[in-house]
Amino acid sequence: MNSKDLIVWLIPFFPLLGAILWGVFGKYFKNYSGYLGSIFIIISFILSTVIFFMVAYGHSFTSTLYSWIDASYFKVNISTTVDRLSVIMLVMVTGISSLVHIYSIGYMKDDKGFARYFSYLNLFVFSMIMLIMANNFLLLYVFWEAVGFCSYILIGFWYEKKSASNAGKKAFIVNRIGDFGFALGVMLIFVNMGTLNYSSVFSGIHLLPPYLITTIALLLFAGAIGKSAQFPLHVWLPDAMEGPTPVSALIHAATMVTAGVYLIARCHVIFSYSPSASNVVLIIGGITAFIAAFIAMTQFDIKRIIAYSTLSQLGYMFMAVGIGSYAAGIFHLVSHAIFKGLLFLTAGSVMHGMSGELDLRKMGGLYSKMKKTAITFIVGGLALSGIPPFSGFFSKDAILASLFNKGDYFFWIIGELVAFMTAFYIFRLIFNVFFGESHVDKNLHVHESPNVMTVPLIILACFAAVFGFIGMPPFNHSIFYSFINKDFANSLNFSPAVNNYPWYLLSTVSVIAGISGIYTAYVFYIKKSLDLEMLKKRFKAVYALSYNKLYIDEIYDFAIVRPMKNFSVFLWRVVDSFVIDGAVNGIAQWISVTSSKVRKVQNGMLMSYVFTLTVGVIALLAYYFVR
Amino acid sequence: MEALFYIFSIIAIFSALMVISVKNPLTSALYIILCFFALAGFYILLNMQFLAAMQILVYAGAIAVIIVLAIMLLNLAKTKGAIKDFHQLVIGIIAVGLLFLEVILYIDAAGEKKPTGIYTNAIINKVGNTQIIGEFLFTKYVFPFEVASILLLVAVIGAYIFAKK
Amino acid sequence: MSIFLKYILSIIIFFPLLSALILVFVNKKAEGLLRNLATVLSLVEFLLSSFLFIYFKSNTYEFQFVERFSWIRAFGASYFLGIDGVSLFMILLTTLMTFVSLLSSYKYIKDHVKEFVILMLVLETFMLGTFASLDVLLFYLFWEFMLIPMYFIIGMWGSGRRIYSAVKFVLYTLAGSLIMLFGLITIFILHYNQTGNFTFNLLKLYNTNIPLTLQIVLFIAIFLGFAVKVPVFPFHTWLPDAHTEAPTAGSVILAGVLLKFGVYGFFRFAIPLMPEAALILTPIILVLAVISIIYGALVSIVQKDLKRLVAFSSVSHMGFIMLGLFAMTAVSVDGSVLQMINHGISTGALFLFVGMFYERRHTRLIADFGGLAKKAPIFAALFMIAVLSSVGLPGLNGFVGEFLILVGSFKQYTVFTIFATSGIIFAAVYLLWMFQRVMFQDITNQKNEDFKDMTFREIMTVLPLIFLMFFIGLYPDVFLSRINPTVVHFVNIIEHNKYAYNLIKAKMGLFNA
Amino acid sequence: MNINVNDYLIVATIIFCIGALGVLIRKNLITIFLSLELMFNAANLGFVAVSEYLNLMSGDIFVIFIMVVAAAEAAILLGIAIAFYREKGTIDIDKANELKM
Amino acid sequence: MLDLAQIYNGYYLEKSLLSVMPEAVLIIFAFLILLAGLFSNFSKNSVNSYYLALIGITFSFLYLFMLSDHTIKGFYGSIVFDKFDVFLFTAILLSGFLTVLMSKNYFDTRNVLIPEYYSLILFSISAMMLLVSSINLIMIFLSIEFMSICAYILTGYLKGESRSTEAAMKYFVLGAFASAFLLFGSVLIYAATGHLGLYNIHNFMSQQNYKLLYHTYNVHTFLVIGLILLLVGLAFKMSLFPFHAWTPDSYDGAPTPVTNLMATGIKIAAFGVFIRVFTSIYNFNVFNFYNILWVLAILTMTFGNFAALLQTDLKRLIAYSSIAQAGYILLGVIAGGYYGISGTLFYLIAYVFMTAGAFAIVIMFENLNLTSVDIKSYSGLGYKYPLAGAAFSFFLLSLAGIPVTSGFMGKFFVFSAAIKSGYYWLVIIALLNSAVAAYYYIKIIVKMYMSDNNDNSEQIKLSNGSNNTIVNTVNANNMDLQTFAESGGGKTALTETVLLKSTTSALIIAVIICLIFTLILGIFPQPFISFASRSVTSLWNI
Repeated sequence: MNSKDLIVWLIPFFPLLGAILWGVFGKYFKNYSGYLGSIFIIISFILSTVIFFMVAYGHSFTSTLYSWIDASYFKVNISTTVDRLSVIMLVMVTGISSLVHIYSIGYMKDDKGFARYFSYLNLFVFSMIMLIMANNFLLLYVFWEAVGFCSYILIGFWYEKKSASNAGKKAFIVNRIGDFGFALGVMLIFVNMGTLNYSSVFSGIHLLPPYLITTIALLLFAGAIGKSAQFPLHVWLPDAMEGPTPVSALIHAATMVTAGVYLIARCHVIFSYSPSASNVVLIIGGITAFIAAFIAMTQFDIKRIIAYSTLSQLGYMFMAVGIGSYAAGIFHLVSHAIFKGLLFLTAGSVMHGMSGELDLRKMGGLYSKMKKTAITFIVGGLALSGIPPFSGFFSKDAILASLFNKGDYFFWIIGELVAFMTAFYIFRLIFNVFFGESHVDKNLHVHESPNVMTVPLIILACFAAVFGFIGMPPFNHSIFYSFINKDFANSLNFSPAVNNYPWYLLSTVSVIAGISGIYTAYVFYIKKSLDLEMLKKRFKAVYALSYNKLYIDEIYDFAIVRPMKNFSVFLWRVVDSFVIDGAVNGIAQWISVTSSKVRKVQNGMLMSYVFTLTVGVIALLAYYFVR
Repeated sequence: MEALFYIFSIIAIFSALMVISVKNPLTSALYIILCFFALAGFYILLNMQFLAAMQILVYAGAIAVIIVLAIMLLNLAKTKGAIKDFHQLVIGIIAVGLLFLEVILYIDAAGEKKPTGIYTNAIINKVGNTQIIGEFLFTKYVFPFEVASILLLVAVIGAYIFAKK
Repeated sequence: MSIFLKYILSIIIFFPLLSALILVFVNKKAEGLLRNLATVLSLVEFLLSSFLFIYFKSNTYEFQFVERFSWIRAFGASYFLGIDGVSLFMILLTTLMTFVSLLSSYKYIKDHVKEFVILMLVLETFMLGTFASLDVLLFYLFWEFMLIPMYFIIGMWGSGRRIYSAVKFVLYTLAGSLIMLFGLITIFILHYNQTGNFTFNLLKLYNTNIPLTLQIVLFIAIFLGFAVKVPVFPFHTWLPDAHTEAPTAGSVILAGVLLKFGVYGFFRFAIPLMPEAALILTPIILVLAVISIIYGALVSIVQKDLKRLVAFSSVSHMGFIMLGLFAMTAVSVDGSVLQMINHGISTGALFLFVGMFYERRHTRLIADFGGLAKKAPIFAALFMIAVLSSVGLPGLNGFVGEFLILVGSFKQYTVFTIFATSGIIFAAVYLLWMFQRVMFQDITNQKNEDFKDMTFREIMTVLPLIFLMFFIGLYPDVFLSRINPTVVHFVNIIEHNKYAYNLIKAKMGLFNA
Repeated sequence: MNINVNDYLIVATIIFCIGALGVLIRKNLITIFLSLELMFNAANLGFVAVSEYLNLMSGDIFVIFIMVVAAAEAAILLGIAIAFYREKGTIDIDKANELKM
Repeated sequence: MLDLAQIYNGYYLEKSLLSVMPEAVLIIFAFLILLAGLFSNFSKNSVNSYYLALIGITFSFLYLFMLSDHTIKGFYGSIVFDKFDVFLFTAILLSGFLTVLMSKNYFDTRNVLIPEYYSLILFSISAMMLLVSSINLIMIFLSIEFMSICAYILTGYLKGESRSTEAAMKYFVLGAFASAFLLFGSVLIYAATGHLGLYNIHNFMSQQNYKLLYHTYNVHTFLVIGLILLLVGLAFKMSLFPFHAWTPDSYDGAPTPVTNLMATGIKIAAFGVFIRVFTSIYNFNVFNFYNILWVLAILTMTFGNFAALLQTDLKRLIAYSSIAQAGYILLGVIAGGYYGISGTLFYLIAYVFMTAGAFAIVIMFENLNLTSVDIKSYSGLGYKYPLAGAAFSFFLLSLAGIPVTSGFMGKFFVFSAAIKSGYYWLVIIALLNSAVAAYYYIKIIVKMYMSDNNDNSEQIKLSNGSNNTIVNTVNANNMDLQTFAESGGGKTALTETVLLKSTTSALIIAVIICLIFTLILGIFPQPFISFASRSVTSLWNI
């Protein structure tokens, strides 16, 4: 094992070590687990940075730990490949994780399950790192599920709350539905390619018939839908906000949910051979972006609003990768990770200050009380709204530009529309929380969070402010794109956001959309020059639709969950107990009834015995004569 | 000869029917002695005088007397209602009728004497059937004979055990 | 040492019986001594069996540690033992599970301790014998007698409708076994008719030529015997009852070892003896397997009793194993065998936990629990690992087996595999839902307030299993490398017969579509 | 008309069947025994007739043994009847129905 | 004329005597017992006669083994001593030996023993042996009657117990009725063939020219009717289905040791003679007897099992189960051939041990309760008497045909023989039957081990309430036991030691013998199979 391999394996090792230590010996570590855990992750982050530069100035490389499964012709190794795509992800994941860890020390300070929390969190980081570094589909699948599991335990971290444990379970199961497709996709790859290694699969995929490629791509995408909470499997993500807020920031905004985008970027070869599958990705992305934004506009729970926003932004990313603009998708992924992480953490900070209050109707005017939080929040909000020069502007604009460029005007329009709605709902949130009159409970002592929480916020805010410049237009020549595009160069319909249209015109449209969104929010919530209630009444149906999240949960409950339960009860009560068991018991019953009849032959009367005997003789003789 | 055969047949069958139909067991016992006599007649017809004598001695003399003794001993002569109810009778007659038909139907071919053995009437009469039977009993059938003797002994023990209070 | 190795199988098989004999002479009142002695002896047995693992040559499919003595000349039956990669692990599983279940019953079994430990050890002998026999008659002898100790264990220490369950268990499996006996005898006679020799040597019986129609009839007969044991869908009805009412140790042994006999029987007997019939009937069996998977899972969802839930989940899991076996590719069969081990470990562990619930609260109704994680964190953590192993979470054992089964079956039986794969969703549904209702949420029932966490002994009971869950999940190669040669050989036999089967198929015009 | 063995066998069969009928319809133990004796005697008749017609002796010897057995059985019957009567006060076999099912 | 020179040849007679030595020894000892009864006082005598009986059986064994290599046809074709006999004699003597062992305790407890009992047992054993070695219809009839008369007496042996007398009466009437059929069948066979010796009949039929007699009378019909009626007579003793009616009642009413003798010894003898007759006469294609037997076997085992299913009286249950077992045994006979007959023989000897073992335990418990043999009274017994309970379970499992026991090996042997002869369906039905049968055997085990053992009080009430004469006749020794049981109330008053005290070592020895042999026959049956196979070889030389 050379030093490169060692570094590569040390990156996941530290979080794993942390997970085991806090998990098994948490009692003894108690308070140290937070600091030590953060240090472990920071070490991983440093190592990731080292690897980043090694790859940036060298080559991608593969490193194998041991042979995992070797069942006749099915062979899978535990091995990693580090290339440009993965190092970006690595640095991003470990970086944000470090900040979230540090933040969590403050946020979770008084929680009983402090060590347990860090154990879970470290485990998650480990799984996420491995997911990114895996060099074959099975390993990817393994850690795909593993992050899902971590998400499950973290969402249900406060398991005493029924809603939390429900949400965790829901997340896991919905993810499993996606994974079901993913698993089938992996199997389909294996049975057709005979291998699961990325390099072999990607180099040989074009030999398969197109319909198979499309099937594989769609099945993989099913996994992505589940993990990245795209329509129609998006229902778990809003509920996942039951978990601790740093978890939401890390898992449900920055890292895990973007794994779907990562997957498609990783499998861009497969998708590039299947235009129809790519189209499906695009459409799903568009739908999700739109409906999530639509729902977010009327919600009152600040975390949920941000969660829907995450959905919506993920929709953007999928639109990007759907049209083959992988670089743009990844760029948005990273910048989104930063500002959305920031938004969640600030929301957490608000909660922290408000003793866990989440309803924005009970807030207002907090700006004066928690300045650091408010400013960082607004930075995040601006980034989300795509206001230059914040990072969101550059990344979102790259996507919109490539949509326009590709000729998908319909989706471009949706994109712009969503940009407007995004700006509206996030500033609706900001105005309601930080400005305007206060609806805060008088007894509540609102306070700014401790430094251990605000420092990560500030760091993130800085990044959110300046990160975009590495992907500045003209896109192809920016640092980020020239770095990443080397990995995507061999994909078929590679469509970097080329500027054969003046980019600043398009950007202007987006900026206008963003600003008008902010203005609308301002009009509604600060100036109050429009009567909200009247609007609500006029568009009652639309409002109800948005408010009730398009009734999707209800539809699922009605169309899937309940029929399944009823069917299960039917199977148990009717098929199992009545038919099958009944048949068995029925036979026993029949035998016993027959037995009680047969016994009567032996009635104790000698006469009838003689008679029986005689009848026997007659029967035997009769057989001879009748024969 | 033929006439005797028919006479004996009629007596035997009639007395047999009486045995099973009269109410009083004592009467039954008397009828069965009559039947035994008829059978003894058959044996004489069949040139087996020794057996005929045995029939009278053993059956009519010993067995029937034992039965009569039993009836007297138990004071059973008064026992009434010997035949079971009508259904039983009908069922029994049907069953036995079937049995009878099944056996009898195929004893139909008119046969004639087709001897396979050496003990013709002439020889038997020459040696005397008692002597021949005696010789057989103590030579070829000596073992069954011994067994039969033990059997009788056992029967005696049995009767003793049962009858003992 | 060489003598020891030469007769190691016999030693392993009969050591528990010997232990039981020793225990017969221990005073009935000395319950502690009985328990400790039995547990230690079963541990020794496990260590003995680990010699098999150590000295097992992993690169051959040939039977190893073969012992052969003439037994009943009249039937050509011999005392013929030998193991290959599959039986090796079944034996190890048996010795381990017996040890674990003895260790688990310190508290659960309160009366008639002596009878209990003796029965357990006797049962172990017969289970081991079944796995190691290469003689059909010997196999059947071990196979059927196994029912009896199990029957006593369910009937004497069970709960609720224990007698009903015990009797149902015995009669049901007995009926299946007897029909199977018919099949085995017929093959034995056919072999005699063909060669003029009576023999029960399995390896010789493999060469029997059975006419196709008869083969199908016999296969169905033998199928019934094994399918009841597995159990495959319509023959499963004994299982929930038996599992539910049995004492913990009984459930552990039932789930951990006894269910494996069905699959093992197919692997060792039914399929190699009648490959053509097996191939012809494969679609039907696969349908049943898939129904088992989904049916078991769906019914599990709505169970109210913990044990019954786990029992039905067994039906589902065993469906996977059947699917893998009858897909008959090297990978899927590898997966099946591995999954047999996995299922033994995971479901065994689940039953252990359910037993601990029962010991603490004397109820198994899910509704009676809730919020236990707060009171018993170690319990919750270990239980969760077991649950996840059963769910098939990657990194734990269940995943490897299930995935191998699915990936192996995928190509040939795509539709079946897709349906089967959906089983992994349901597994998550019913197990996690159960876990949530038991461990999470708030404590609603006051009785749960003083719910005790696991004791040291209890942790020791499940620890080997938990360790194995991780070990197999992370490094299954130790197992697969030993299983694989055997499985490849098995598949080659079938492949060889596929040719014959195709010829027959062409001739008969079967499955023209 | 010549009398041959068939005629004797027919008579024997008739007596045999009458005996069987007696066992079937009577409930007095003594009468039943008498019916049984009839059946035995029917066999005797058959043996003697067949012996005579085939010029054999073994049938005749058989008859002697049957007589011995009949005598023995009579003795046993006597004992049983007495014991039975002692317990039930009757020899009606219908009263013997303690053992059933 | 007679060949007197041959008859008076001393050597011939001596050889003839040799052929019946085992029986002769038994009969001599039976006489000795009777004589001993004359010259000694009552109470001692029962002990003496008990030992005399055991010694007699042992001597008989010795003679048997001394003669075991010989094949002697004695007394002009009345009797034969061959390897087939050796096997069945062994089985019968074992059955008798076990019966004697069981008897002592049983009758001691009831205090009703008179010395003739053991002599009757010896007589009946010798009668069974004679029956097996008979090769002549006269001898068959005589031995059957000899055996039956002994059995009638033994059945009605429990004086003052109406059940016993009733059983004897029923057995007597039915037995005589069946014998009449047997006799009439013999007449018809005699009429058809002109022979009474099995060997002669066999020759006659195998000449294929018996149609020569056709113009005399319808030989074929005579033969078939005769054979059917003969079959009825034998089937009665084997207790095949429509001729089974005596079995449950007389088993139930008889003293339990006698029941054991009837269930084992008589059954062996009946099957022995049936095999002899069947292999010599029936396997000619005069008529498809296999079809009849086929149906009889199915009816017998099905009836036996179904009737036993809801039975609560243990003795009756075993009686019905023995009917079912007869069905299985018949399967071996139907399968026929070398393999089938050796299977049958093996099954028979296995059957002796498991049935005798079961009865020995029944006697043990019966002595204890002095009441009924109702299954209800067995609840919880498995815990109170672990060893006895375990042994009983083992015998029941053997009867059910669970492996490791002789019952399994026997069934396996018989069934494989039947499959070999192509009776697939028959075997399947038999297998399903044994699955049904398992239920009622298991039911007893359930009662012993799995039901609450708190209904002890009820049990004792039962024993007090019944106006059973036995209860009144218990001797002082057993009164202790009785009061002990009463004082115990609902608790576990009776311990294993009490059971042992109330049981003579003889009973325990019987159980142990049965246990060992059941196990050996189940695990290492080879010597017994060889024994059975060797004995079959002599069968074709009748």
